[in-house]
Amino acid sequence: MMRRVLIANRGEIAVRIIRACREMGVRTVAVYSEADAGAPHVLAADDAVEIGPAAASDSYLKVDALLDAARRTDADAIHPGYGFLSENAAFAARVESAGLTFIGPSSSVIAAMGSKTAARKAVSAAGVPVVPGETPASQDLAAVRASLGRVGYPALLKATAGGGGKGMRIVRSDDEADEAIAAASREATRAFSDGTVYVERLIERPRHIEIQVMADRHGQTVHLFERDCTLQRRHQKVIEEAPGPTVTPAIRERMTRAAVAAAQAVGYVNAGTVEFLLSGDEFYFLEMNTRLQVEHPITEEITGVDLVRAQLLVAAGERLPFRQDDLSVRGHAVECRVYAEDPASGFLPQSGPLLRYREPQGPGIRVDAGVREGQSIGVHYDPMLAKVIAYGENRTAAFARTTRALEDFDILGLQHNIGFLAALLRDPRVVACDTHTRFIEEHIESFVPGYTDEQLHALVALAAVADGSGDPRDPGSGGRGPGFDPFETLNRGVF
Amino acid sequence: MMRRVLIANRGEIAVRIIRACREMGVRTVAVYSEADAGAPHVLAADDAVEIGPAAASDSYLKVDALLDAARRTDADAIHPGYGFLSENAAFAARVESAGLTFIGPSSSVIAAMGSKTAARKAVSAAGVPVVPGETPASQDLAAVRASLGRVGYPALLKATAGGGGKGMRIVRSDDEADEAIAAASREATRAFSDGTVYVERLIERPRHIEIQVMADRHGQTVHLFERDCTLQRRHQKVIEEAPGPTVTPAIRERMTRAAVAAAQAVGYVNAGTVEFLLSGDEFYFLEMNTRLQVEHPITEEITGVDLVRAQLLVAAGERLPFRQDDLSVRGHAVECRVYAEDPASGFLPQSGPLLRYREPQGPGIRVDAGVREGQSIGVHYDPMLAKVIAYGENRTAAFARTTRALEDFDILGLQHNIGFLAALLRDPRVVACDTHTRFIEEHIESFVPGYTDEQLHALVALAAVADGSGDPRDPGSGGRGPGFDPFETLNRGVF
Amino acid sequence: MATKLRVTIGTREFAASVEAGVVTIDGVEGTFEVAAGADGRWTVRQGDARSVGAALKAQDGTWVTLAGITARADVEGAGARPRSRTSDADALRPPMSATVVRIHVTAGAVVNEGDPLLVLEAMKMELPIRAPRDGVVKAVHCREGELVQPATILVDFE
Amino acid sequence: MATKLRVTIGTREFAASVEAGVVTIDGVEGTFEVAAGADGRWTVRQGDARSVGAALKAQDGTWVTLAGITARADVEGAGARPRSRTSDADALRPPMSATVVRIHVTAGAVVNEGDPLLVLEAMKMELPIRAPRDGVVKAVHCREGELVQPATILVDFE
Repeated sequence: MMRRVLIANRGEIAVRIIRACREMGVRTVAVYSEADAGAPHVLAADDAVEIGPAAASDSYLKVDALLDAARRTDADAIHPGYGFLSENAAFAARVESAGLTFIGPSSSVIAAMGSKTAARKAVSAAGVPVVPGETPASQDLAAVRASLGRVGYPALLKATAGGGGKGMRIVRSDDEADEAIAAASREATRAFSDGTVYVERLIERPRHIEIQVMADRHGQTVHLFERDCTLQRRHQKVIEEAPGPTVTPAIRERMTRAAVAAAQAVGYVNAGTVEFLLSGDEFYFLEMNTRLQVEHPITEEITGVDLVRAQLLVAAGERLPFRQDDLSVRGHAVECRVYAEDPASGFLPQSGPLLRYREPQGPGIRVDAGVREGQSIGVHYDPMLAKVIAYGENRTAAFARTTRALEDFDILGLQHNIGFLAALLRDPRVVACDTHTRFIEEHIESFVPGYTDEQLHALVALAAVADGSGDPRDPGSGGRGPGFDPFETLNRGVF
Repeated sequence: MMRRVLIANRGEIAVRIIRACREMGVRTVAVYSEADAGAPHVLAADDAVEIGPAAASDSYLKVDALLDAARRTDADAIHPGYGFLSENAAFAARVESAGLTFIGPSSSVIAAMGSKTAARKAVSAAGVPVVPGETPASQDLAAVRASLGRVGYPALLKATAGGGGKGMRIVRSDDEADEAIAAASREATRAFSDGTVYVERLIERPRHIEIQVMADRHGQTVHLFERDCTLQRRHQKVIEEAPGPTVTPAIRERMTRAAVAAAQAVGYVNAGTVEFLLSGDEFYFLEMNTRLQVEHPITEEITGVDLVRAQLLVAAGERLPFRQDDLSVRGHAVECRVYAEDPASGFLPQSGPLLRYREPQGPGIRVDAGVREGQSIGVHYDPMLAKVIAYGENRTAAFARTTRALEDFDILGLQHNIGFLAALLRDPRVVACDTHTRFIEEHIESFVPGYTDEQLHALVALAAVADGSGDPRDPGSGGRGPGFDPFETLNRGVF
Repeated sequence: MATKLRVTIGTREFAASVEAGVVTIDGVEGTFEVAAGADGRWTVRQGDARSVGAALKAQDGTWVTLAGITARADVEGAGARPRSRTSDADALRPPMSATVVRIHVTAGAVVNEGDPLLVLEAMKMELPIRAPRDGVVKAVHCREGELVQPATILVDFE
Repeated sequence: MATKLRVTIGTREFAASVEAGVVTIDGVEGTFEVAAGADGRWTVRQGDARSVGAALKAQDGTWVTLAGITARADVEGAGARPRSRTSDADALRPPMSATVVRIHVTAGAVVNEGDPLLVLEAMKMELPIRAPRDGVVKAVHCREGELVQPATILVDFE
């Protein structure tokens, strides 16, 4: 086992990794930018090294500073977390050549999966379905029609040169083909001076389903079932759940087999995620993430496995602590990403002090966070405050528990998206899985602002009473000091 | 389903039950004594009714006040929690005759299991093993020897009239019998003016193993495996774990079958626990607890079942949401009971304010508590502050996580038993299961005071620096108010 | 006498008045009973329903949260010093350090509430700045590519 | 100059001195480096090992916790007002409201540290009160069956 792991990350994932290390008797080194002195991950570790100014490019993304911190603290391994340098093959290579253990796949595998085209080619060769698509051999009508026939309907014509929807046409049958090809080509020529079109199968109302895989250096590759991350906003996952509520045993069997095949095709080692689009019974490879995912906790909740612990064991050269047959799904888990953002103004990130920050508690509720009361949320990093994770015996129980947890989350000092998350969870279409990856964008008015008139009235009533200065009920007058009388009576606030 | 449940309890179990109700859409009514105004369970509920002065006999044990509170708040069910009136058959009967649902077994079953003799008789008739014992037909030497022969060696001679160890003799073989009988009888006569002895099999170095059962009104009775509660101090459980680390599949099979038979023998409905002593391969019925146990969370962690939710469903007349085949054990769970007590002075209960109270957090860690920072812990009720519950993939991982959680529990303002709990968890005999129900008493010097010289030195160092008044590092100077600068730098305290 | 409040949830503002337990917002009334609990918590009761929230007086007003919704309130005459980012409804400022990536309007433009005025980029995300209400753009004080700070006025608006 | 501290863990008391990072208790020394973190947390480093604790100054001294162990310290000259329950080492008081169930000593009794002096009952548990050190019982101020309060002196001790 490693002696001392440097965590090249910050926030909740750094805290989560540090906890796993401590529970395994492995020492930890936190790194932090100037803006993060005093942050929870800094105090959670055995050691902490400042690596530069607030800007990530000058600190958390600075390979030399990270390697220097590892050298100075005698660390023998680096865990990259997610984001930052976690999928940077050059960083992994630098870690490897410094003689340290990179807790993740090898730099060559990261590089192979980092190129979308190369990844598609590799997994396709292993029999994993990818979205059918081709550039017609020539751009004349007959050749494009032939491509459409091979790719299958409904299809999408896209300008090879383009983007932003220009030159894009949906084709649902042979009958529509000629007109659509002409229009797409015309539009593409006008917009990009290049009429070349690419033909791709249109995946309608897809769900985003991803398979967690885990492989050791001894030839064992297992999957840990799927997560459904269909609820996205601008390609950012918002709420994830596991297992996939629409994934039948037959689909699960095929998808997990495909994911393991994809991992084995590239000689994958450590934790990874194979992302698919699922539409009806068909699924298509999207990409492989060669790192721990933000949403890994829901897999931990339904399988009972500690994925970070498994990552450390594998990185140390040990065998996976479980075989495929040991793994099973129990119950249902949901994760909500709580952001400092204002849903009512286009999800504008918010900054400010966490004047009050109290996490929800109770059986089956887990909050992974890297912030604390009193901390100021700045502008330098991702505005995610916490992940609320809830386990329940079934999907209904898990949703109810998640909603309860969101209601019990007390955050004062900045705006957040909890009301938006709660509105999503109670939406009948979300409950019925009548959703797809663009569902939030298409129905955003159902979830924003995320509070009712009654709630607004109640907030005003509370504010009017709580504001009364000099009032014995005023919680601002230092109710938390040592001299505080703990048994204030419930002072009826007639106002 | 019930509309509104009154929880006739306080503290962590009231909070836990309220959360389960909220997640099922059931409204809740808290009751509280004068001393508990402002306590967490009061604020957690939809409604709260004060029921009397601090003394439990004037409040939480006052049946009329509880029924009156239920009537006034239009509650249609009462959950008794554990302790207080939870095993009081007369209370259950009053609840029933008031037309309310008692969330537990019927008053007649509580009464039947409340009498140790009647319970022993009932379960024994159902084939459940009880500790062999009898009062000899006459007290002459031959009759007592005959009883000893039937009961089996090693045996215990006890004064029928007595207690406190007087007149008690261990007999290991026929050879020792005559002398022991004479001595026991003589001592009993001297102490109690009654020389009558009772003969019982001596259960040596027993482990306390209990089986969680759950039954509905539709004839289904299931078990949820065992808990090992061997680590006790003065018959108070201290640390519990599940599954039982020494329980083999064969023993589990026999014990769970016995527990289900015991429950069925008395027509048991709702949650209950059948307690056994296990010694070698043999086990003996101790008693049945006709209520939720303090340590129910570890069963929830390893089975994925919410026991309070199941209690509510059963009380509402629904079927159990699982069958025996749906239930299985995954991983390992540990519960530690954190008390306000001073291990170094005979576990003297402590009172005082919780100047700082921060619970440990992280994957697999659950803290069930009914206290909060700023609250004063008084003298009126049980001094349990919180239960630290940890789940791990296996026993080693669960122990490591529990230890980490205990180390991360910050309590200032009164003395507690966390060091004692941590010392128990790292004791090699505890790790190796080389323990029995009197293990803590026999080896108390191994676990008290529960801190090392190094820890004492470090505490002194911290105190010397943290005390410096007017010092920028002084955390007492109001670091928690709204004006607090959240990013204090890590001020090296050279002193 | 009625207490007048200006309540802010994110970028939305509401004018409210409270008198004898009756809250009025845009002519709609609701009746509440509020009680202080321990530890900064408060219970708010409306008819049969009770919920528990938290409140805290801060420099920029009174912050309240209830059932996962957070708002900030300025009470008339309470002397709260609003934070600069919301100090002047006619001067739009960025919520954080950001880069101006696109400007959609010029001085004199007549815009409707919600119309995009400009787009900032921070934390790798685009942040559209929209018109807070119907009105006229008086002046634009930034240019594309400029790094702006929370104190910078982006657009004057009337 | 060395700082003198009296450290209490439950009923145990230790005299300690700290000077230039060196802690001495009963002649045993240890060297530490202490640093303030945020939110009332502190890191304590000894050689290669770092642990994080919390500290708080209260009316009855400075409370500290580290790795699950909690202690209270009175620093000489710091002006901390000890709580009545520990105010006078020569006057034993009950830690809480309790009933005196047994008294083992009478005035004049010579006792050794740890000898049982009397037994209280509270919360359905028996609480033995033991001699804090070798000494002589000067006076017993309670009788069996009496309900005593934290302020009551049970036994004077010298």
